[in-house]
Amino acid sequence: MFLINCPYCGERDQSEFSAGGEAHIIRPKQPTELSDDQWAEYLFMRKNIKGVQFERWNHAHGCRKWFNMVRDTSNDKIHAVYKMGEKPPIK
Amino acid sequence: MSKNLRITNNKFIDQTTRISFKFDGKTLYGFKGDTLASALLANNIHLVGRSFKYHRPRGIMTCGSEEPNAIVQLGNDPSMTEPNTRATEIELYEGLEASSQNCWPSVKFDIGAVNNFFSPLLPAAFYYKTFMWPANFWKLYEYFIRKSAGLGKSPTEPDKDIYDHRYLHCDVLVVGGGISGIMAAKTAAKNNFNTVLIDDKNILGGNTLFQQNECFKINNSYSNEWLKKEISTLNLFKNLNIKTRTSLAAYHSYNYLLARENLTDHLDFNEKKNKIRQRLWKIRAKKVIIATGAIERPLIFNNNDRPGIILSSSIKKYIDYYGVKCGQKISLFTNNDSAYETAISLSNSGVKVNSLIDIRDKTNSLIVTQAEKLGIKIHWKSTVVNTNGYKKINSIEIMKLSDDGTAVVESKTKEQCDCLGISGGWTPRVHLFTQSGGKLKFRDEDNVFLPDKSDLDQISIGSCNGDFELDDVIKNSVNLTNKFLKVNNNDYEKLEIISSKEIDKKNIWLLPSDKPLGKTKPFLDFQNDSTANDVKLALREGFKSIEHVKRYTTTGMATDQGKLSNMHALGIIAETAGVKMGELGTTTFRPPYTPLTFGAIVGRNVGKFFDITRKTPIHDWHVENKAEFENVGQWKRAWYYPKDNENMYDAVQRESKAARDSAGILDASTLGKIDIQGSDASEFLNRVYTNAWSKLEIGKCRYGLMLNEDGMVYDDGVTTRLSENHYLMTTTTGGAANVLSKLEDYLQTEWPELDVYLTSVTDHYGTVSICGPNSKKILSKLIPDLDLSDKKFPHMSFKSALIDNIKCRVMRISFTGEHSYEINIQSSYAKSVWEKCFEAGKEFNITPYGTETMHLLRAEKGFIIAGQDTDGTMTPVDLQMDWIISKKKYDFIGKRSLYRSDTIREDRKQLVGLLTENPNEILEEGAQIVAKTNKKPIEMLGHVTSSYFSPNLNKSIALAVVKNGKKLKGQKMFVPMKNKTINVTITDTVFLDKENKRLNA
Amino acid sequence: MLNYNPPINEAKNYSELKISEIEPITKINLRGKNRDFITKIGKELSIIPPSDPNTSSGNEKLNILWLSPDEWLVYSNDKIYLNERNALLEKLFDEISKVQLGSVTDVSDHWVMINLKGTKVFELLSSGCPFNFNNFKNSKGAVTQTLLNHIDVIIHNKNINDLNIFVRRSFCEHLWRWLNDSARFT
Amino acid sequence: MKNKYSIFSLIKNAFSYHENWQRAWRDPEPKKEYDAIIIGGGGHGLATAFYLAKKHNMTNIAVVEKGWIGGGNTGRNTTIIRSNYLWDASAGLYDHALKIWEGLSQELNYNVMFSQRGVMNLAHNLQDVRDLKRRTHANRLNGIDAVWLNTEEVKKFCPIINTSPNIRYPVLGGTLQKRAGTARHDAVAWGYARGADAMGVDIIQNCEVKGIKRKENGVEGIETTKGFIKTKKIGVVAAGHSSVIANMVDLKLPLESKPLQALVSEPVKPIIDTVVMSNAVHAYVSQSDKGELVIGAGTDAYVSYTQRGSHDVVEGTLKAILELYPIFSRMKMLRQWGGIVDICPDASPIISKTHIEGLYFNCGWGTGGFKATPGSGDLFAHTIANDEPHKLNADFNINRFVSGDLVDEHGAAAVAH
Repeated sequence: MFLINCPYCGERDQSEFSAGGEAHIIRPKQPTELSDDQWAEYLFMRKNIKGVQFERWNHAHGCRKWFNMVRDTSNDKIHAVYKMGEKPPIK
Repeated sequence: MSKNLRITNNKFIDQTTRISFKFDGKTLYGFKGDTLASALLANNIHLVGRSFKYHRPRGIMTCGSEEPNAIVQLGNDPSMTEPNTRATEIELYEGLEASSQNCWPSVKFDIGAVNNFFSPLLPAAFYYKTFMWPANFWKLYEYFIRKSAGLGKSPTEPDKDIYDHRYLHCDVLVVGGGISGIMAAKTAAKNNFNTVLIDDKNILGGNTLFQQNECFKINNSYSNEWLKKEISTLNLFKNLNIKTRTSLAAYHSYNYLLARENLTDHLDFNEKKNKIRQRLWKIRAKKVIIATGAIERPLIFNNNDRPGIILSSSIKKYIDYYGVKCGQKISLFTNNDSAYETAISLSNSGVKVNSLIDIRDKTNSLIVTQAEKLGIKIHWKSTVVNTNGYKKINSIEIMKLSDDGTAVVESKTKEQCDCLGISGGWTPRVHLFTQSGGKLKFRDEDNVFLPDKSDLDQISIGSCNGDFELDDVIKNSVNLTNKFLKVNNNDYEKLEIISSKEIDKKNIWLLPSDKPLGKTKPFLDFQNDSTANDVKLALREGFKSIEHVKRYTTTGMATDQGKLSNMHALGIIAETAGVKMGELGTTTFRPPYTPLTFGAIVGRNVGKFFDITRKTPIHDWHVENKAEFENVGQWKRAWYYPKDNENMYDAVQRESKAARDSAGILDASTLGKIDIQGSDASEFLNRVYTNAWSKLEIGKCRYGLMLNEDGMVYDDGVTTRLSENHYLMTTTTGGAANVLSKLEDYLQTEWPELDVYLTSVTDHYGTVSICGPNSKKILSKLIPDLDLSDKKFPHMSFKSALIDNIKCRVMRISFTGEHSYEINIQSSYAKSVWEKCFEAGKEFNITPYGTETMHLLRAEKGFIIAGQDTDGTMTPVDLQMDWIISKKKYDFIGKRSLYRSDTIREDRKQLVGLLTENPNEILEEGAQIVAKTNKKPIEMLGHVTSSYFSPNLNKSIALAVVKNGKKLKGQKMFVPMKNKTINVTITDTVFLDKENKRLNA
Repeated sequence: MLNYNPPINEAKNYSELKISEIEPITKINLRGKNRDFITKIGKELSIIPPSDPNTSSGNEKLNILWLSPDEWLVYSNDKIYLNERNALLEKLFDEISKVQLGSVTDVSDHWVMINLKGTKVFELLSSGCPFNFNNFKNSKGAVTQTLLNHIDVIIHNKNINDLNIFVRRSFCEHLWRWLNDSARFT
Repeated sequence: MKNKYSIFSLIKNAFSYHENWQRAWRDPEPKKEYDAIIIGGGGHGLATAFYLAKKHNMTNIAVVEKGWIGGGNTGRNTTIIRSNYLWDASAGLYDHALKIWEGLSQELNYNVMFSQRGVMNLAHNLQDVRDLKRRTHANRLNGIDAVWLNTEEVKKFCPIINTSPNIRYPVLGGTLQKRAGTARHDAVAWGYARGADAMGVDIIQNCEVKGIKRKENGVEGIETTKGFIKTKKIGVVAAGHSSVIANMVDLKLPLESKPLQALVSEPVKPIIDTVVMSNAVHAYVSQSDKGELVIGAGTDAYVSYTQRGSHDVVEGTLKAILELYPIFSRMKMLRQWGGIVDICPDASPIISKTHIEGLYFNCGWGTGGFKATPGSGDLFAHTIANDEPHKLNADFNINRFVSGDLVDEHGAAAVAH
């Protein structure tokens, strides 16, 4: 069970959160302009990184805010959390 | 109790309180403070079980959680019996009943022992190589294999005990209450850390607790006396929480640990009642100090598994702590100094030590000299090559070792004994450390794996960190703890410590024998009966990885999870394969450290607390009126209201008819309700629904379909425009939470520019839905001053109203096709409003109906239920709801997906109506639909999603999805059932009132 | 007259622990982002909504609990009569929602308030709540949203060993039964 | 030629104290070049190699494995085998596998202990009933032996299930596939390895793939910890690590790798003689021939390659187990572990060519790949050998995520209304 530092509420047990997958996949502003391939890329294709990944989490049972997390998927170590719209603190 | 096996000058157990217990049906006696194992040994009972594969007689081998053999069935009540409990951990209580496992008819005469005779045919993994002929006989072979598998017996009735959970947050968690753990806990507590110290035994102190030996002294006292004083100071600290009988089960990442506290297992039956049996502590510690000690290793030689062969340190504990002699003529076999402590303890208690067989060359450490002084005979550079005695050891055979230790030389001598203590050195308990993700390093000089690197805030101290001698334990534990906690506790700085130092170290993983290996049985895993031969066979057959060998031979996979066997298996693999042990690595230690009761993991979340039950504010009325309930997600919804022994079918027919003929009333409180405010509310709805919202007039309602980004229907519901920038959205019952969370997601992440706020009001409102031609009259009785004319209050509109001065919102919307109203009122008044409606409707025979009737009524109208008529593969077009997709809107969730090459296909599965040729034949929901029945394989075109007998149309109706269904209207199809084929015709989805006349009736 | 049906309407006493459902009080959900919103609320309620996470503000009449950076729960200490509540709601709605400063929603019956009192309250909570109460315990006015026996709750540390727990109405009977079951072993 | 395993070989070897058993497979160094290389020495990869050699005469091939064969999900799953899938494409695929299972011990001369003890799927709400009945009807028409059981029949088939109507989610019925069952997971990997090795396939363990060398539109070979190995055809069967390999050639797959946990109890005498699965009350259980209850838990929602998951998942699963089998409360968890499963959005696998010539992927099996092992190997071998899919795996191509023509076994599961 992770101990997650919600950028708003502070450290909380993982059970209060829900995971939302890879971060920084921006919904295309003009979906109709995209080819089926490009749309599939947005919809389904994922890097699924083994290593440092940027991902979305929601403090679902707390403040209900979505935020981003930098986590190493090879050891589950959380390197940073940051608010939506903020730049990642780590490259 | 054999008097001569108990010494009386023992201070740890209460020899004044005699306890009676039963083993294998025989009444025996022990004392308060005994374990089942110590009491059995005191009764001269060694043989307690049979091994897994060969059914060899097995005895008590240890005194703790690493016990592989003394595994017994506890109790025989079908609900309270417990299989596979370790006799070495069971605290004796009055009336305890235990029995041997895996033997028939008895542990003394076990038919299964014939396997031992056939053992040459049963090498490791023999089962992969046989039982293949004839091919269909595996079922039969397996029947017999299964019968012989397993150890104890599962209970057959539900458990009556209660289990519980507790969360615990602390600064420092110390695991293990031996000497190093106690010093660490005291240091932490003294420095104001909120500290928890846990130990699996019923008393703190570990092995030092009974260490009364001249060779181990602190400040001129025996180490146990010094430690006792330390322990007595612990209760001074209010910030130190001590938990005994608490076993650390799992150490997960982020310093999340699970510990099982045993609260009643040691109590007698009367005291156990109505108490929590076990409590699982879910601990979140800022810092963790592991002080779990070490496990003594056995030695691997021919027939090293007979009852009476016991770990040397356990013999010491039995004599020093329990006052029990494991034998009258004890021999000891060792490769290190610790067996000498046992020899001295035995000698001091008046037990004859035949001799001590030491594989090392003569050594003269303090403790060895001490033992020699006591006149104990020592065979240096010797090994035991065989043991004799079937149900209990009666003699051993000793030979000299060659200089390189690979062979035995000279003549064999036989020595009578009734117990053999074995000591193969020590293995640090690094299990928790590795569970937490820590990496190990290997120390060559004494062949131990030690904690190395960890990402977590933790340390290991004491013998689990590889310090085996008293002075090292104290010095290093203190230093490590101080450094770890960033404190400077100098309490232990000036201790004068006497500690015997081991001078010589020697280890032989597989001791040589005078017989060829194939003729010997040197056991590694005592419970699973795997031998060194098995490991070597695996290597010969090409299984190289330690994990392969483990799985091929099952070494380390028994209920002790290899606590005694893993190191030797690794050693033998390394030796045989010619690789260094440090490079070989270990198998993964998986949680739990010792087997953990399912009940404890689940806690009180059983029975009525298995899952949350959600109830509507009108629930009690449904109960009072004998409703049957349907589970919808976590909600309890009234399903139907049987009258006078009606079955569901009859009740639903009656309810459905009443709703159309006069009036029906439904509790719709479970629908999700989301309050939407903000200047961009309309734009927001445009983006989340497929249809357009900007032009919806204030006071009007509109039905909306919500898609996933993949274009498939996700949810639906009616949304009402309450004012310019204020909407009330309804969702399906099951979709409510997901919809809100999805909408919040879009608002927060994709559209932060939108000025929109969402607030769930699902529970604030109770929703009473009345429908039928008389619903208007009923409502007018309830709210006389509300103008219900079609002009003032048309279909798909809403009004604020007062019922008895309480504000409510009335929507004129319909899911049944009838003239219908939904009254939303704050929950505390919902039941009262329901009752008022019921009262007002009495003259119209208002009939309460449940979800089943609601489903029937809407099916008559061809309205879909998301989740029943859709399954995550249906687009709005598939549902023949093209009209709801706005062509003007640039974008909405899922729009782009509707234009992919597969989603624009015209022959997708589409929602249609179905009528059976025989109007009385009701199709089964889920039944498949085909066009031809003769061609094989039969192509399935779709399936029935909803099906009912419509009392209002007096015929069976169904909704279905059918490939290219839109174009197949009027076509005949078949529904092939198991025993018959039903003829059907594809129709329009609307069966009743296609002109929607009833809405305004 | 319509009957008022409280969901629990009960109080239970245990040794050093009292669990009770509190009579109908007013609860209002507020959402808004900008400074004007905060100022307006402050003006209307004479209490400034707290901007620090996990805290509350209040006076003898009302409390405002922080729920998220743009969301607060207002609740009254005592029963407020319906007319008064409606007036308050209307006023807030007009001053906030209508002028697009944020949202104002009546959630009086969405949430049920259960009061826990006694020295054993935190022991009770620890049997089903992963939240770390070590600091919370000693900070009067602290607020947390977390899970209690898998149910979403808002917990307000009203006073020493005196907590108000808010739970959604449809869950409250289940939670109530669980709290009382837990109390047996606390 | 490999010596045949049988009771006679056991007796013969007993006389020489089992000193003379042959190696089950060689331990070769990689050759410079192979006709094809399979990345991933799990059951699927080894089966692919076996069928490439056996049915397509491709014997100059290698299986490269990062660790030890069968050490990934093959050795970590709960060994359930069934074919009662809803959609025609899935039913075709899994029943193809089931048919191979039925003769696999003989085909491999290795007892994989395929035990057709039946798999029962329980329904706990009305939508479950609809969905399971729908599946049963489809199965019947597809020639798959699944039947619907009412609650009494469920109880009769597995008496220890709590079928009381008073539990939170009562059992409303279930489906039973009698041909379904379990097999010994390790034996599957070892049997295929032994069989493939006998035909000349090189099984190279402790050999991690570090890169894929490209050549125009195709591939030239793989960079490994044991050096560069040349080949024109690469079949990737890396399960949870599929994306790691795909990322080497900048290929994105519709996969997320998540921890899936399982656990066993201590061994007890036979108490449950079938496999019971429940989706709504999430738990599935069987009992191994050793006596351990084998219990499958769920996946966590986040990507992780750590082979560990959250305790909450295990707790939730055991909670469900005790709801359905309250007699197990005093049983003890002996061991728990995790695997990494690669999950496709439609919960169906990918057995497919890619836009890169000579590069094939077999992945996305999610939580249910073990049951497909023989079929997956056979069809993937066909795809690699012929550079085009077999008709049974044609629907499981990567392009379905572009066109939208998913094989949605996910959506086919119940969505509460």
